[in-house]
Amino acid sequence: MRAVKIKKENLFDFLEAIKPFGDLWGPVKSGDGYVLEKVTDYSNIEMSALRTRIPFKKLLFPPKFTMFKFDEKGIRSSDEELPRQVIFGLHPCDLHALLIMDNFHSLHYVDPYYRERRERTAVIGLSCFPDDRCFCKATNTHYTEKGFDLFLTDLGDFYILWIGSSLGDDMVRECPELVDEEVTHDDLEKYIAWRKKRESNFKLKLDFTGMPSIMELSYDSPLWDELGEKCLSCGACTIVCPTCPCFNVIDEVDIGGGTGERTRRWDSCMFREYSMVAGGHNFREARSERLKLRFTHKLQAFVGAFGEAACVGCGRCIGACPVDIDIQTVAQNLKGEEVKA
Amino acid sequence: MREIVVEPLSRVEGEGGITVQLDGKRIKDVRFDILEGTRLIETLVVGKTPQEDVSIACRICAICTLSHRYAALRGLEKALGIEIPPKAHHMRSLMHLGECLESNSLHVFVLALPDFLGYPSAIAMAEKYGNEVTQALALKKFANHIMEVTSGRMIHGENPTIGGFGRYPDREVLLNIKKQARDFLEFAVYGTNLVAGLDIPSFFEKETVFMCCEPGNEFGLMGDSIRISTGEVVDCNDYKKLTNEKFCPHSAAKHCLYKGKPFTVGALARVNNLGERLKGQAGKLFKKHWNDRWLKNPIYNNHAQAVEIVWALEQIPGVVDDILKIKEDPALVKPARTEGEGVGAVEAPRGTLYHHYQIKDGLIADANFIIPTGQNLEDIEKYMRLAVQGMIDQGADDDAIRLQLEIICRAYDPCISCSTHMVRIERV
Amino acid sequence: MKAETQLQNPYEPEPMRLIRRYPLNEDVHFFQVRAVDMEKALSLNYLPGQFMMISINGIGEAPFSISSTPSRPGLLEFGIRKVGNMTNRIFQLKENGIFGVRGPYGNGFPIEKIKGNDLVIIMGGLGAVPLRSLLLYALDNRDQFGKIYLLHGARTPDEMLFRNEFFNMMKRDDLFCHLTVDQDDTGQWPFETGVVTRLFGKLAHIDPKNTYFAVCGPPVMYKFVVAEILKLNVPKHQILMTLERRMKCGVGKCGHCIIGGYIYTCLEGPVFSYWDVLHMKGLI
Amino acid sequence: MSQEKKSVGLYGFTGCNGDQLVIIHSEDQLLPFFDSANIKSFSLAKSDNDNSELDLAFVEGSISSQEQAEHVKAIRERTRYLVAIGNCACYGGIQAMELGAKGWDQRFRKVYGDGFFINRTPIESKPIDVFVNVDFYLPGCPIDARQFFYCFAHFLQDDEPVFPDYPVCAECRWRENDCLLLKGELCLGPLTAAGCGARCPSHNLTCLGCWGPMKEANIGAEFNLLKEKDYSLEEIKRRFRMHTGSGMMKPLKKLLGAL
Ligand SMILES: Cc1cc2nc3c(=O)[nH]c(=O)nc-3n(C[C@H](O)[C@H](O)[C@H](O)COP(=O)(O)OP(=O)(O)OC[C@H]3O[C@@H](n4cnc5c(N)ncnc54)[C@H](O)[C@@H]3O)c2cc1C
Ligand code: SF4
Ligand code: SF4
Ligand code: SF4
Repeated sequence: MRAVKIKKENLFDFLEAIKPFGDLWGPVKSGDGYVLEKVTDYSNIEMSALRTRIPFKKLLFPPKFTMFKFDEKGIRSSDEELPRQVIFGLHPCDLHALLIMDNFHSLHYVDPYYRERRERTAVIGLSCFPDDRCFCKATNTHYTEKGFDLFLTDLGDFYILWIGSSLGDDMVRECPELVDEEVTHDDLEKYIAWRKKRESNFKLKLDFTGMPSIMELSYDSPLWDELGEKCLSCGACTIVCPTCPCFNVIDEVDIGGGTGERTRRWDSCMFREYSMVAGGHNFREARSERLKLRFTHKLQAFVGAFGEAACVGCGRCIGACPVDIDIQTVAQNLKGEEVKA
Repeated sequence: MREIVVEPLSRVEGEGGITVQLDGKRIKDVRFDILEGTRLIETLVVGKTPQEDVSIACRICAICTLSHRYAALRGLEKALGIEIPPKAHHMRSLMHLGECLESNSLHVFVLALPDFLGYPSAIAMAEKYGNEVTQALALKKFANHIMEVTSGRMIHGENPTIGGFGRYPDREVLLNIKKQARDFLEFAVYGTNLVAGLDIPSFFEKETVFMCCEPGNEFGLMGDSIRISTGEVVDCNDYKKLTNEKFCPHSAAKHCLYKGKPFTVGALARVNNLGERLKGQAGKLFKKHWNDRWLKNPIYNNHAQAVEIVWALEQIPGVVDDILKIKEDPALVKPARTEGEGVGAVEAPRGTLYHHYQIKDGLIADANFIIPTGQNLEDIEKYMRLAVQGMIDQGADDDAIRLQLEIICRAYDPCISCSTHMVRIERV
Repeated sequence: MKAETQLQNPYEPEPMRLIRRYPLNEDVHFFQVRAVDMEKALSLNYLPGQFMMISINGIGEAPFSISSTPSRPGLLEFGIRKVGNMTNRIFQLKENGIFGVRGPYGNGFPIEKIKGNDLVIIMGGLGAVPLRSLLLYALDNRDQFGKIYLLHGARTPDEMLFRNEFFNMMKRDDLFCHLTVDQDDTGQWPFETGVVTRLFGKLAHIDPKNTYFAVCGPPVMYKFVVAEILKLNVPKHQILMTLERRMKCGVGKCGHCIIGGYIYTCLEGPVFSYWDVLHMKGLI
Repeated sequence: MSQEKKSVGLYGFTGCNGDQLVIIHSEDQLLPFFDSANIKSFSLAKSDNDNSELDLAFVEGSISSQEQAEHVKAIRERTRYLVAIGNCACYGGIQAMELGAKGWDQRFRKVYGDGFFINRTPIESKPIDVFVNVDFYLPGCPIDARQFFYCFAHFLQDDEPVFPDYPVCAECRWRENDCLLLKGELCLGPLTAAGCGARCPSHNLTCLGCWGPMKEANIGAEFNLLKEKDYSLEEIKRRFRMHTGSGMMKPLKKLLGAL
């Protein structure tokens, strides 16, 4: 990693200069929140946006896409060239989630659809200031040295521009005149002051220490049934979560029957059919079982498998569930703390 | 006694049939049966909020869904004291044009033209008239697209709602609509000339009365007063005077009379009453093809619809510009009051449609809908009777009579699901 | 297959030809298939207990256990029960027809660990399909295993899968083969009647330290069978069972087969030891 | 496909004809549609309709006269599969809205007076499964063209179509809309079967439930949530029964009975 500086007023020129690296996607305002959208007018980018409704995952495995087409003769892989893309504005929590996703999609088997898109993607991270839903400090995902090609830390009238990969370096070399190679001691002090200020600003204090043991002991807790009664099985919690990758595979046929395509779509462990097998037996018939799966996965099993939780503290699910079942309320409930919804 | 029955009447929207009873050469009865079941929609909306009403009332009919929605919105917004902002007004004009375009092109090219060219369906017609059918379907698709973009989906879109629109379409989408409208104009003109070239039988011709909304100084599809071919102009609040209803045991729709006489509404009424105001290509076509047989023969409704297609296509670019001129999307306008009464009149593709509401405590207290096909029923039966008489005199066989009656009936583009539920007896 | 060496898209099925099919009972049919590409057909390597994803364009994919043994390369065999859309369409396939298959997936039986030990195979119903692979493998490599027992239960004589094959095996002297049916309406059934646990009496002395058990059958069977095995003091990790879950990918991505929060049945199963089962909640 | 073409009929009973119209409006699919099967009857689109044996019948509309009831039974007798399309056929539609105390007779008289019909014996509107066995339900007001052709293509191959078993909310979230329920509006998204693509919420308008309830609709949870948000029982009931007749009301009544 290497650090340079870039003046704020140069940012748009910089984004213009790196156009050859692909379509620029950044957070833009939509209703009361933000969504990641393709931007051509850089002034639409919301630099202070915290979380987009759906995270970056939609650009690496879209909610629905064609795996391949088929006809009477057999299958045909898509020869369509995917566009190159630059995702701008990912915060440390999402960058951690991106690392989890990268790892997940190459573990045991490389997922070619993910890889295809990932290889065409450059990532520019952006520093942030927590609001009352952020708890990445609790999940220890509030900093990252990895997962980005470039990362911008906002220090007032300039950014520190961290170069995290050779691709990032290529981008900077497109426009050397826009960056300032010299980082001074003064800048370091500013950076440290900024960190202190940011860290003291986390309002949501969750403590996940020892969570796996608590989950283990709570396996038969009546809490799951109570939550199951309330849950609407809408899947919102999984849709917004940057570390939820589950999908379904559905064939679409044209009317004649001979031609069609195999499609992949987002699925959710909160849906009824998720664990159903032929003949109608459902391994997770009750909603409480599904909720248990989701939270065991995030807070216990993943830790067992990878040494870290699959929750990166982005706080998306905290705003998403209509009946307030989220990582915060569940963790607080299980630990016998006062639950704030 | 001989009975000629056509049931169900195909290629009309809804379930209907025709029955002719002959006693030798004498006609005993000619009936246009409305077989569609009853839905009692006017009673369903009572006790609902205005917004819920809009969602229910539009489901009276899938073809005229936007006209019903528009009439309901106008009636309800009058009752609630809502003035919609200009951008919403232009959007409503666009959606209304989309529906007129959709319905007219479906009727002229897909439902009626096969009759004149001697095919059972547009699909069967495609073999010889491939280009025409393809173009007609493309035009209809474009019209559907306008409806989808403005109302949220092709049928029963909820986007036009009390006080405006839930969401306004993107600029690129609108610009594309503008462009396509221009592109389709050539085919529309060709289509009008094609229809105008058809041989139209004249033996059942007879003068009648025409009614439509008075849109102001131009040709249009909406207004607060009604223009009658006799020269009168009547406020739409007095709609009951124009549409006296009577119950007929063979019909789930009630029949309407004006001063005791049958009358015609729809494209033919609009073009006959307001055609002089048409400009551009539509104006030229009107001048070229219109003659006083249009005042006597309902088959010319097809011609009038074709002219309207051209008119609608010519209107669209201007309306799109009007929408785009206003950058800010206005929020929905909230009701000024919770009580009131209002009549909304619009021109559905088939003719004048009235929605009359009374609102109390924010809920619908009473509703009355008068739909165009109900208003046309008496004239439909009148012309069928004339045609049967004429054909018996010529010694025509049952099949020929059957086809001729179907053609007349279909020319009115009757919308049966609409008509069934709407008309209500007023007993004094 | 290791991630680094993977070249091909693991989701694109390989065309296979249906060589032969016939009914095993009323709703389970036997399907013998071979990769259209002969070279691939011969090089396809797998372990007993692994499964493949069968793909029918227009309907989708579903996992099916391999019933043949890798010791007889070239042909793949499946036993498939007709239960829904996907299996309906598989049943419409004619001999010589082409369809898609990808795999093998899953862990399979830990053959290397079993080798040198005695092996008891307990199958019920459709469980015969995957365990037949293990059985045939062990018989083909007879010298590498100790005593081999087969306990097979079916509901009725008509429903018993691979009936003739197992009848013939009764004649072998290097295998203790015992068959039972829950109920015999024909009156012609020459062997045991009663549930499969009744056959435990047929087991001679079992040396618990050196015996592996492989179990597959309907969910209810496990409870009773495992209880019997535990009575013999067999270590829990030597009791192996193959489990079924919903699967959409077979390669540990789609999530449907997850158990216990992070175990993907398709990667770490479908063969689990009873120790795993106890350890991971929600397994059976 | 070498197999013989299947015989298909489309029928409309009481309703707005929107479902058949959705098919007619699918210009790009229309020619393959007529090409892939023998369309024996489709009275909205063509006139040479007959009453022959069918493999597949699509029935739109609710049953609102005794004659219609007889007709739908006759269709059932000569078809292998019968698919109910649209809410009227599946749930009775708006005309089967459960209005409680105000009886249907009274409402009928309010509209038609004491008039009688010579060609029909009207009855209160009911979904078709009250009269015949239905093999498959394709809900929507109106149906979605993609779902229809998906369903059609599957039946042509004797497969049962598999439809989403999750609520409109899922589609709504995929489209990254602001959640209206979270803002306090009375949205039926969590209860309603997906399939429409979350059209209304995508236009900032609440879901009205026009696809009918999804299999697992958690009526109780939504009901409690709406009560918490200060909606009255009257308001909630009004919304629940609007588009699917008994579809949403049956479970609600069960719940209220239990309360
Ligand atoms: C490891 C493994 C091995 C199996 N081996 C065999 C075998 O040897 N023989 C055999 O007959 N069956 C086997 N099965 C079960 C077989 O996969 C199901 O019977 C089959 O998926 C049924 O599909 P269907 O479409 O006909 O049934 P439907 O009931 O129509 O299925 C409905 C939907 O559920 C999905 N589905 C249902 N069950 C499963 C499942 N178990 N896994 C994935 N998706 C499912 C289907 O894809 C379909 O979309 C095995 C399952 C697993 C997990
Ligand atoms: S569980 Fe919630 S807070 Fe954690 S990563 Fe997922 S959405 Fe974010
Ligand atoms: S968002 Fe809430 S209601 Fe929806 S599935 Fe998740 S936990 Fe259940
Ligand atoms: S707006 Fe309605 S449909 Fe969308 S997520 Fe919220 S509750 Fe569900």
